[in-house]
Amino acid sequence: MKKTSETKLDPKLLIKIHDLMVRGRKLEERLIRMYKQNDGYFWIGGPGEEAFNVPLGLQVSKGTGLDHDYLHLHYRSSAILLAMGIEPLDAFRQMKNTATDPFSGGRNFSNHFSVRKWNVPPITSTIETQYAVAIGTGLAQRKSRRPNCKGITLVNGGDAGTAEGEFASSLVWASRPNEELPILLIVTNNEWGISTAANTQHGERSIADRGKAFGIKTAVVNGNDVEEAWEAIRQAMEYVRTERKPFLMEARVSRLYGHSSASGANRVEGEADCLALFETKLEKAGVLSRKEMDSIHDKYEVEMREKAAQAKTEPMPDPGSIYDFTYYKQRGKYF
Amino acid sequence: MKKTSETKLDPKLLIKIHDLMVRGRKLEERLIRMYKQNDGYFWIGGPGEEAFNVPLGLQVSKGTGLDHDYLHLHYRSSAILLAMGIEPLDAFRQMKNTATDPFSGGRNFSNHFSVRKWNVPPITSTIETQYAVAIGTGLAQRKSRRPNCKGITLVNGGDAGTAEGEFASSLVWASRPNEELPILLIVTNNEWGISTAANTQHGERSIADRGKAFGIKTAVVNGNDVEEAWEAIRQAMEYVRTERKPFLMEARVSRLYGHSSASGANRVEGEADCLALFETKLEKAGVLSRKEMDSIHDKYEVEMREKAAQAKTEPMPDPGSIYDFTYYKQRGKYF
Amino acid sequence: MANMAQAIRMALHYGEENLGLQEVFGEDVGPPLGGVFTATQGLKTTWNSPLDERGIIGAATGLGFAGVRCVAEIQFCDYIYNTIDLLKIAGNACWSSNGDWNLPMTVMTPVGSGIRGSIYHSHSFDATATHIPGWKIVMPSNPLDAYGLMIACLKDENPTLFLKPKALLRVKGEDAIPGEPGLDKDGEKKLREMIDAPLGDRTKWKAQWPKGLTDFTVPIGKGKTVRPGEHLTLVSYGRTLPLCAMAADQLLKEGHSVEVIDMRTLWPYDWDLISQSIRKTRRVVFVNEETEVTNFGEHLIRRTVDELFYELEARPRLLAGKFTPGIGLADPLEMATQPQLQNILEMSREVIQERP
Amino acid sequence: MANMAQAIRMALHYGEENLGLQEVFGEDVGPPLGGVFTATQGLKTTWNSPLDERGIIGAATGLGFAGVRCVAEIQFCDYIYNTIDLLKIAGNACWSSNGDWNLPMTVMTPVGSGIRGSIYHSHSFDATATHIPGWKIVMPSNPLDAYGLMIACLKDENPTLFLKPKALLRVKGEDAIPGEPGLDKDGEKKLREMIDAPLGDRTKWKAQWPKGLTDFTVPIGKGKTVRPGEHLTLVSYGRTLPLCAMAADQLLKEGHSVEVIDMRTLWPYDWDLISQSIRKTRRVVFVNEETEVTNFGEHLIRRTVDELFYELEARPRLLAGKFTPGIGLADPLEMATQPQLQNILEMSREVIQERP
Ligand SMILES: Cc1ncc(C[n+]2csc(CCOP(=O)(O)OP(=O)(O)O)c2C)c(N)n1
Ligand SMILES: Cc1ncc(C[n+]2csc(CCOP(=O)(O)OP(=O)(O)O)c2C)c(N)n1
Ligand SMILES: [Mg+2]
Ligand SMILES: [Mg+2]
Repeated sequence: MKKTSETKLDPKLLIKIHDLMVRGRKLEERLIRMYKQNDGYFWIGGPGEEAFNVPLGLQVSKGTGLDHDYLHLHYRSSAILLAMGIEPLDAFRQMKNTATDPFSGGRNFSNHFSVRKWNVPPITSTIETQYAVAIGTGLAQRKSRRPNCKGITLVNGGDAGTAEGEFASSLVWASRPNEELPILLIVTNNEWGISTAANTQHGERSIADRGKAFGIKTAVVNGNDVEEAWEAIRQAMEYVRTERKPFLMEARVSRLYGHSSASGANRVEGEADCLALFETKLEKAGVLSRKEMDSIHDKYEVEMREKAAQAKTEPMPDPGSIYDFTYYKQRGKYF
Repeated sequence: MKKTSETKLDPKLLIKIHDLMVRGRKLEERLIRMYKQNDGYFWIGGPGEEAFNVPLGLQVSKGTGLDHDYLHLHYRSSAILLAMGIEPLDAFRQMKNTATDPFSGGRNFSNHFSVRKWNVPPITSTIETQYAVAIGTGLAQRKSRRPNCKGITLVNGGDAGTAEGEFASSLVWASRPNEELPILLIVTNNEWGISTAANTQHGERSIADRGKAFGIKTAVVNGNDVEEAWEAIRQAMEYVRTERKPFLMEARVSRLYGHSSASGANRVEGEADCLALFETKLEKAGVLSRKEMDSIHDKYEVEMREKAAQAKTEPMPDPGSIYDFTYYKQRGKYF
Repeated sequence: MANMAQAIRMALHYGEENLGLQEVFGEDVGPPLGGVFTATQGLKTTWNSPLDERGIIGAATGLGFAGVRCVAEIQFCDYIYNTIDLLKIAGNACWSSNGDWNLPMTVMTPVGSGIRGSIYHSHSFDATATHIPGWKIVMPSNPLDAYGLMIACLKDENPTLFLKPKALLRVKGEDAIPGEPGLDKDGEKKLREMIDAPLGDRTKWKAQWPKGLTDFTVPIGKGKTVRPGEHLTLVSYGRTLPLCAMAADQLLKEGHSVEVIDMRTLWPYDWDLISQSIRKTRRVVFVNEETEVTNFGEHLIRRTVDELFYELEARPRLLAGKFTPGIGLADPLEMATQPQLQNILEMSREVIQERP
Repeated sequence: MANMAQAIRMALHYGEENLGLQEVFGEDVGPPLGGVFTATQGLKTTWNSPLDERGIIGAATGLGFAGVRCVAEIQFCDYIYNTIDLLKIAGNACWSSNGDWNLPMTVMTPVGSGIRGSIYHSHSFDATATHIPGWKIVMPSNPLDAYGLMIACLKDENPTLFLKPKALLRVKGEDAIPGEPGLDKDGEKKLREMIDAPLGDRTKWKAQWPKGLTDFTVPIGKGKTVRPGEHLTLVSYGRTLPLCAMAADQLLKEGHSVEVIDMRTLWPYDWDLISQSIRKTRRVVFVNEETEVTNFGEHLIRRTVDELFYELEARPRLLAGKFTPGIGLADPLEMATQPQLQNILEMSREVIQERP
């Protein structure tokens, strides 16, 4: 296998990305299936964002503490975390809200991850608040205080959410003179906020433009194109990591199964499917054959079916645990 | 008297503006004096903004209801309201928090006006919330709902306050496609937020730039220059009034007595004084002589002294009135 | 019978036609969705706002100042908690201008548990709301009251807050809303066809509003006795109200006569009704699903103690949501956190049987 | 003796040197002002933030996640009301991750009336704060406690909220802070010269911190009996605490022995101390200056009634701020709205004399 003119990245990497994209898609589709089979109360997730999210997850400096990256994510980020190495079984546990769910112990919605060992604070459903919180890890890593810090802060969220004040706050705080913050601000623009079309709400030419007044570097990226996304993320991360300054990236992505289970979680017509596009490209470039790819699909179909089945057998949380961890290490009713 | 090459506006108008500027300055200085003489608990106000605020107040379409302008003001707006016609005595009443204070009945700080008959909702101390509220009167006057509406919405506030989310909200809401709002968004930039210098906080080249991403027309104006301010306001108002679209204007102004009485309310060295600048210009252009201007100063000095003295004689609010007007027209304890 | 979402919709329609309602807006409030709980489908003046709660409350306030009557929605009350300063400002507009301004505006928002909403879609707002002066706050427990309370809000000259118990929005009423088309299954089907947006393409759909809708108003400040009784008073509102009524029915079979009061208005509330009942039964439990510390029910207990202490034969009690940072998603967690029928029965029995 | 602002400053300095405190920030918190109440003058790690309370709370939360210990200030608690959602999120971080994350962060903010702050600089925050699970909330009434409680906050592994009673910030203490230089007038002057920023140009000024400052800690969750008594318990905190103590002294002269408890921590609070006192005196008044409806004192009354009903000899009472949309500026308005010494005396006498 060799790098062809059709592709820019190393074929090994392309295969790895493809593998993760398929696995990520199967994971989401299984979560949806679980919801539809009454094995969970609610689904929301990121099918359609794999071409952007897998390259992102693979390029994160993963670890604990300030010299690694902090990730303030929203509810469409499963492919990022899968690329970083979470176990699909754990995602199913959260969907089934079992006591074994390592992200929230059966307390939170599916795709609301929390991974302390990788600097991923709990995902909150509250739109855009993560952009305010990201300021804080950005401050912790800023050049004026920690000149040799190697980690950066990443935050992502949707297009509609940029109407909230926290998005503006993140631009203001990230660009203070001599106190710039090393944050990669990401907006995944799928042109919808639930049922509301972006073109009825946004007077901006592009959301990324909002960074310009602050002197923040910006880019608009086709999030359906793996290689474009990889390269854009690579450059932006490098800029943030070395310059210790903010970067605002808008990624145009698809919302393949609608907003959430509240709108049915059915496959939507007419949205570009980044996985299909990538597979066409890989096949054309001779990186993978249809047959090879089919067998990858099959493999992960089985994996997800089996792991979801396992999650279903696990115990529910104990009602006596409701007060646990209101405070650190505290258990039981404390007042 | 004739229009000279030194001045662009009609001398009659210049004289009127000068008269109001002096009167406004004397009003603020008397308020400060009252504070210092223990005839009030707190002073905050707008000395130094007269060259911008008087032209603004004179050009407002004053009246009640949607076909007149709504004004969402902050605590440095006395000269706007003086130009519109408020009585200095009433400002002294509020400083002295008498029962006769028509703006708040002795309940609110000085320079926290409220004039329903002129579409001026109560001024709140909470920085920037007026930009959120302005969205509402802007909506009421928008073209898509009221094509023949003649009124527009004005809102003003300081530079530091633009870091709050409501400032961004006002840009977002004012620029929705086909639902643009007829709002003149004003930022009076005095380069300070209390003790905090603007250059430590703002990554923006200019605050007005923040409108550009939204396709909002913008201007940066020398708010210390009466004629420049008059013309800029005139053009912006005309644009908003006829096009029914937002306009973002940043006015560079001075803070002549510091932030408030909390920082002493003493005259600050080194800030340009728009009144002095204007008087030099008027004298040079032969519009008014120093002597004429001195007598105007004297006249208003006397006016303010007398009116402040009167306010001091008036009764305090009745403690039994604390529940009054929790609801419209309600009096006394209601629960 | 209409369900509560339909009732609200009909009241808003009546408001558009007869009470000067001109703007109904919020996130996903307009077409095509008509609200995440369908409460604004088919209306004439709805539109989708930016995803910005602070903008929404500010916009409603400004519309109120402009004299343009509006209903603004916050999609879930969990998302209203970044606007408390603005709600305080709306609540003080009349007072701080010493009566010069008034502010007619209505905010509505779904509250409470019961749909497995987990940490960010299950919280309540009554504790925080009742702590903000200047608002009138209502919360229906059935479609008819929902209709009548919304009409009352639309007529009021002050800021009004309409809390929608989300667990009850799809529940049908027992009492007919004047004007709704027939109260049997056929009537229900007809109503659905008339005013529920169809699945699929909605671009051409228009609601057919029932013709005979009326001015039926539930006055703000008036509660309602929904079960008469002698031995205990249960005071509640919203989701837990029907549970209290069920508990009363069950307890009656056990020989306990329990009076149930639906507050309907949380502020300013019907203290006459509540206090007269407590004077009679001498025992009271306040039930709501808000987190229990600094809870509105604690205010009601304080007032009870203040005014009726020496008439009580048992401790006045509160049954409310547990003081946890969220309501856990898993069934055992939600059940253990939020008051359920069983808890109401148990506490009722305890209070009835309590002897000093 | 140090005043409370100086005490806080010294505790923060101690924290910077010994407890890993790395970021002290907020509006006008850094040089030249060092806080609108001077509580952060001369410190090493202070800086001025943008004028954005939501950013400030978000920043503090992120710093907590990063393990960087911070104290974030909201300039007046009146301006914290747009951040309640963020405070809820900080409060649920540990719980919603089922114990994985913890969040060491401290927010401090001046609260309450007493400086003629009018509508937007006089409100309190204890009602809203105690309704948010996951936080520990403290409020000193004197400089020594302010020092010790701040040290406790800086050591805690959870979100802590430090409420500063603004009327007491310039009041000197009666008890020495270990390490402060001399407790007479001379010592006070010396302390001022050492750690109060001078008038005029401050660019060259550096604080001279007392050398002997210690780890003196007031444990979170521990109240204090500041006056022992037999006939009535007054429970309070913050601005009204010294008034309660003065009332007790006055009442003693009238022959009434009144116990006064300073809660110091609002959540989780010292119920042992409070309940033991009420068991003894059988009469209690809770005093605070927050608006009175859905007030934290009502929670305390609920708990009192729940656990001690049959031991009470008089109604448990609340004395709090009147339920008005603001605190009016004029003297007669503030006096009539907020609890004053006279009101405490009157209610105390009433409760002591109350007979069924
Ligand atoms: C503060 C807040 N307001 C409202 C909601 C309800 N809500 C959940 S997702 C959503 C739309 C988000 O759209 P966008 O930001 O574009 O992200 P997307 O879901 O499209 O990825 C809304 C309104 C919420 N979760 N939080
Ligand atoms: C929401 C809010 N936060 C903080 C304050 C305290 N405060 C009053 S004025 C001010 C500075 C405002 O600066 P700027 O917006 O530039 O207006 P200026 O006073 O300079 O005209 C601050 C922080 C407030 N009033 N409201
Ligand atoms: Mg979107
Ligand atoms: Mg300024």
